[in-house]
Amino acid sequence: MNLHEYQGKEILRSYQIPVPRGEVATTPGEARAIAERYGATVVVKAQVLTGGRGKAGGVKLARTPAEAEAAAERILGMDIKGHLVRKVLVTEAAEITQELYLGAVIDRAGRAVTMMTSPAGGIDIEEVAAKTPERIYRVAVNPFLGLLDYQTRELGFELGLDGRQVREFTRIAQGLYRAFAESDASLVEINPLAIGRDGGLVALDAKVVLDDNGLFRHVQLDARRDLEAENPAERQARELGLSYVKLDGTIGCLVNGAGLAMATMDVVKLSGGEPANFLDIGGGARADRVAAALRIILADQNVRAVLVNIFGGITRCDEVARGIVTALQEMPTGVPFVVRLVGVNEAEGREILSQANLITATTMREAAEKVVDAARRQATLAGARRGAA
Amino acid sequence: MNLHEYQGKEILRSYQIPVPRGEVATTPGEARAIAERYGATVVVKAQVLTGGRGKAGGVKLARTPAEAEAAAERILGMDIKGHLVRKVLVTEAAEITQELYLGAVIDRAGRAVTMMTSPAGGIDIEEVAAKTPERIYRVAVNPFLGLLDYQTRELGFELGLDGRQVREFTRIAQGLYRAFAESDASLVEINPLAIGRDGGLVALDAKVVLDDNGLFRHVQLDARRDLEAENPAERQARELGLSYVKLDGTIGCLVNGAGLAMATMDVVKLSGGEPANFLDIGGGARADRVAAALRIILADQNVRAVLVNIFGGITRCDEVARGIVTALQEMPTGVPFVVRLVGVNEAEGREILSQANLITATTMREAAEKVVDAARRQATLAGARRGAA
Amino acid sequence: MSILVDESTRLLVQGITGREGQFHTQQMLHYGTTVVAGATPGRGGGELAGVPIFDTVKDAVAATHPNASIVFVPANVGGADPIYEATDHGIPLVVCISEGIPVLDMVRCFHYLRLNGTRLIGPNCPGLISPGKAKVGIMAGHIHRPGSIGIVSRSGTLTYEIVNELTNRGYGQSTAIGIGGDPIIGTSFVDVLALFKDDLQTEAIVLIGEIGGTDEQQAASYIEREVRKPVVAFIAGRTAPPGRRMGHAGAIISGGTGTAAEKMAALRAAGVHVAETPAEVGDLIESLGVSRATSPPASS
Amino acid sequence: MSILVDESTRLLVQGITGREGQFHTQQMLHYGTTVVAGATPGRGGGELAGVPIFDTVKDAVAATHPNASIVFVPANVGGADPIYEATDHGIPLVVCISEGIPVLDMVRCFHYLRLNGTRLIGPNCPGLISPGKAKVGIMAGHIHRPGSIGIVSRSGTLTYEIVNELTNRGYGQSTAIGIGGDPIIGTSFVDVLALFKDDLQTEAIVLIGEIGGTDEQQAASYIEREVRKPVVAFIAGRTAPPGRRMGHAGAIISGGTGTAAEKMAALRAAGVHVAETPAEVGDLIESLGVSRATSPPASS
Repeated sequence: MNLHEYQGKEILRSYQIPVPRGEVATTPGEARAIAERYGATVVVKAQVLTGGRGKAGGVKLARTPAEAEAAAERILGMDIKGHLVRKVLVTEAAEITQELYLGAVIDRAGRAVTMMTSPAGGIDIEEVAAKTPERIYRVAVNPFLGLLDYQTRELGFELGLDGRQVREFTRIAQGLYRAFAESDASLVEINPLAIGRDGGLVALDAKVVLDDNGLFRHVQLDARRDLEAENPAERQARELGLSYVKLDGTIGCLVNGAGLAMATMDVVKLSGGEPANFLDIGGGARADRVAAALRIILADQNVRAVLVNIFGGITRCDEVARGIVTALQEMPTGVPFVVRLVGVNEAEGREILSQANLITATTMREAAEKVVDAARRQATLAGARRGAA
Repeated sequence: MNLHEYQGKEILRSYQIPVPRGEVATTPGEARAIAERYGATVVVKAQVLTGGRGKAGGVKLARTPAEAEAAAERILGMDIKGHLVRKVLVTEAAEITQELYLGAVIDRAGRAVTMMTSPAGGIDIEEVAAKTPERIYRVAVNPFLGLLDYQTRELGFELGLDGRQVREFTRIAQGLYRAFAESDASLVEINPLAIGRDGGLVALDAKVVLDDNGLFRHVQLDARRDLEAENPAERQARELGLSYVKLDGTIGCLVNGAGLAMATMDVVKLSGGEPANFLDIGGGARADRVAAALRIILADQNVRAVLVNIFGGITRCDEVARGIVTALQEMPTGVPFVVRLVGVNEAEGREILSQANLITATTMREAAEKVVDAARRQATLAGARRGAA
Repeated sequence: MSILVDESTRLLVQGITGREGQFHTQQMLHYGTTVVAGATPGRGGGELAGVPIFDTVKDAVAATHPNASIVFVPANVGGADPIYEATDHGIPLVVCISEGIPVLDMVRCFHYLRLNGTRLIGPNCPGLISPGKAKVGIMAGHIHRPGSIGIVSRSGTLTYEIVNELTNRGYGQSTAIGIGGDPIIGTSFVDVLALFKDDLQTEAIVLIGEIGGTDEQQAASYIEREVRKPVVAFIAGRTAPPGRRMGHAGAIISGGTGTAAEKMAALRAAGVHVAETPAEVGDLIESLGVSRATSPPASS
Repeated sequence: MSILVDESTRLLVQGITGREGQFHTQQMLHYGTTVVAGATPGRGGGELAGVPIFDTVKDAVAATHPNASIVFVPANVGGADPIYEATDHGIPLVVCISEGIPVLDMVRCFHYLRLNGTRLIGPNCPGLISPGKAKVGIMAGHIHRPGSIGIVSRSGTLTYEIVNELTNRGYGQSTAIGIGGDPIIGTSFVDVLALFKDDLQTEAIVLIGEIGGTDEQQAASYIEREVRKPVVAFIAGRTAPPGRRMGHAGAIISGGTGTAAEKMAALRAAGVHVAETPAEVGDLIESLGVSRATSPPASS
């Protein structure tokens, strides 16, 4: 789960990490009022759950309340990489002399939390990693002891900070690590961690990604989820416990198991189609679950055909088939369905489906080719309809 | 540092451990008011930093507010093993069916925190350990993982609790362990942990001892220290950073180093005397420190003679000697002093002391014999004075 | 031979009385696995399908001496606790089916198990099966048959798909093992490859990977250095967009690394036969001339 | 021989710029100890008495390759952190002089060091000295002389008292080591006895214990089993009341255990010669016919 900058900064602040004061505005008037209250130059920043908002014009400096209002006016409602801007953060501008990077991530290969820092802050750390990897300093956090002060000091001196700054850096890094560990995060990043004119350190941005598996013990964090910023279909799927990721293609995919779902998408692509989504219905074959999944898929206007690919291991295929049929009865649609069922009671399952007048297939490749073909015919049909209209 | 029962219970409560409601009273009237507010049978309990208050009559059941007032009347002002009762805890009485023991201690040999529990609660756990050690169940807490739920479940089932109680026991044990770890305790004990009529668990007493070395990071706990309950001389010594323990003998001891101080006391005893105190002045030889230590020793009316035993390793003996002389000039006393100085510039030190008309000695044994003799003569003198008066 | 589980496996089921625990205990018994005990706090003294239930692993170990454990306790109830309970009581192989253990818990757990020498399969995995010998997992037994191919996978149903493909073509499995879809798992591809390479029954290895992390790349360099047996691989997620989690907690392309393309390239460079589709895994195995199963299919 | 420190010791001083660090660095240099580096964050690039100072242990290790470290960083500043810093950078011997490290920190630190194989002396200890070779500690060098007696103690000045007694009678020391007065310390009596028993220079061992804990009892049973050299012991605190901490954090009789009487009894039962007073330690050593020092006293 991704948090907005302003939410991330709230967390950092609660760990005594210096963050410039700032508040969220949802209207230009609110932005103006905040700037007036601060009586200082502010930055108006789009709050969207995607990167690259700076390049997209989503961050503006405002010297006066009027400028802040104008900036918010321009930014609110913007579309940044498919994300609608509904909130801006109005935050006091800081005069800075250098931008550092500081972050905590999970190092999968090392099975450890790694603290990373760089004197090349303010730009995407992945760019630094690609171009000048020697400018990134890392320490692995001991899984049993946590982050030790000496480790943060080593990072601080590698950055070239002086003694006083190293002490401040140590406090910030320890706060960041505690925020990471105590929130069950998978990423906490301050970029830039700026050095002000007075030599002090201040966090000018915050990126926090929480481990979804840890949310059950952080109810208060889970409650910060920005439902509006989520894709509605993805939100619905999440609430139903389905794994769903919307894509840009035309072939809806309904599969049991994440690996098989990815492989199904891959085979669709190999057969010349474009998957409209990733969707894993998980174990079990209950009709309501299948119906919910189909509803989400069919709500996508781009979908021209649907591929159902089920490997019934312990689950019986006839049950899955009945689930599909029931679901389609509840929710009639003109979109063609290609269904492939393999596993226990496969024959019975296929029999049930054939009565429902669905296209069936035996292999994944065959299913993929049939669904791509069906989608193409459907598109032609739609084109013809549009032509006729 | 020891905490009172009511302070320990506050900590337990903050870790969601069930504790009957209760409040502190310093007058019988307050005790009555609390009992009235509760409208229930209460227990009035002396708050003293020593054990055995039950046997001493410091715990009384009161069915009515009047009884509570009378009980407080009797308990407040009591002397329990040299501790004056200044506060009572008035707490709601619980109807119970069984008394368990639950505690966390440092196991020095195992270098671990150990959780201990026993179905034989309500009595001194050391008695249980001595008489029926098989009725104590223990688990060592993993130093890197903390107390694991399965460990507390094992203890719970060993106690013979049922599934629901084991879940409750697990919550309590985890809370107790967290209280222990997060307060830097060296002992946290619930005895008894009672089983109520409804089968639920409730902490009816709390004993918390904090690790003095950890207090620097627990300012809020350090502030709970009950200054009134401390021996005034010990409090003064602590505030000066001296290690001082008052004893019942007549020979004041002033020594540098804890081990040497204990050994000095032992040799005094072997020589037929009784040490009046343990006192380690620590490293260094500054006159103000020596003077403060002497002031504490001489404030003890039992002291008939003082033994100063200094091993000057890197510290120079002449400096120590000057410190003693200066201190005695600032604070003249009729109590005889025996001084033994060994180490660097020993001869110069002895020279300085001889001018100050102090008794000197070369070996510890000689010093001990001289001080015991001096004390005896001083006592005779005091007796003669009393006889004359 | 086969690896990790076989006829000598004596299994403890942790969380035996839950829905999943009950169902799969029966399935494993049906397959012929020796299930010696179950553990559920507060249910000690009972039994399930003839398997005695204990309150604690400690009691179960004392009474029944299991040498492997399978964990069905839900992650939001137990977290990694059942894994610690098993390892602290000396069980050398723990298979954790449960999904949803927080990654920071697994970081600590991983390193703790390394200290203790316990082997953990999973979490968030389907378990493993040595066909005809023992099933310690939730996969369908009937699609497997004893044979010469070792299978290791980060996935569940995708593995069944490929196993089914191979079985239908007459190839059996020495052991098929799902290592799990989480970012931090107890046993990696490399760990399993090290076992398969020395297993006499295993003639060829099928590796089923997916996007996210660098386990496949590490497997590639290990294969290049150490594995003389033929390896066929399939990597799922070529169409997955970066930054999105594809069902499995670990299936995410982050910072531009963990793509299917780089994994396939690394494996190819290490001499691994990389299939474009699950079905092609069967084609590649056929082309290698691996022995077909000689023993009859296991009873389902 | 001697144990743990000698002419080959290359010492790093952590917290070299503090009052204690400065003073004792000069004292150690004066005694002839090879002090190769100091570390104080923010003071890198400086020097003290010719010893280069680094910001971090990492830098000090890279530049000067120490094989031992002594810690003067106050406990309320660094806690156990300097110990971790030394061990994580591969220093095999760490001597922690600092007093006041919380016991729970030491519990973790103790077990961590066991995993890493680092030897920690202390905390809250005077350090150790191999007379004429190296002093890594805060004791007075001049009271020691090279010889055949190994000394191990939980105390500071009491040890000097006894060393002085022995030196005055003509007995030198192979190594004298103060293991510290805290409840949890890195190196126990048993650990040191194991070294002394195999040290060719050491003919007899003096063990100086005190009330609290059971380290002396464990030493007694170890001596009975393993140590063939004569051992003389003195236990301080026979007059200490139960439940009161006698200066040292570890010197407390709790729950009726940890008394001087039980320690003395255990040692006597193990064949140890137990002295009633510090001076009697000298008498007992004389009665054992141990070699007097042959080499001249070390320069102070």
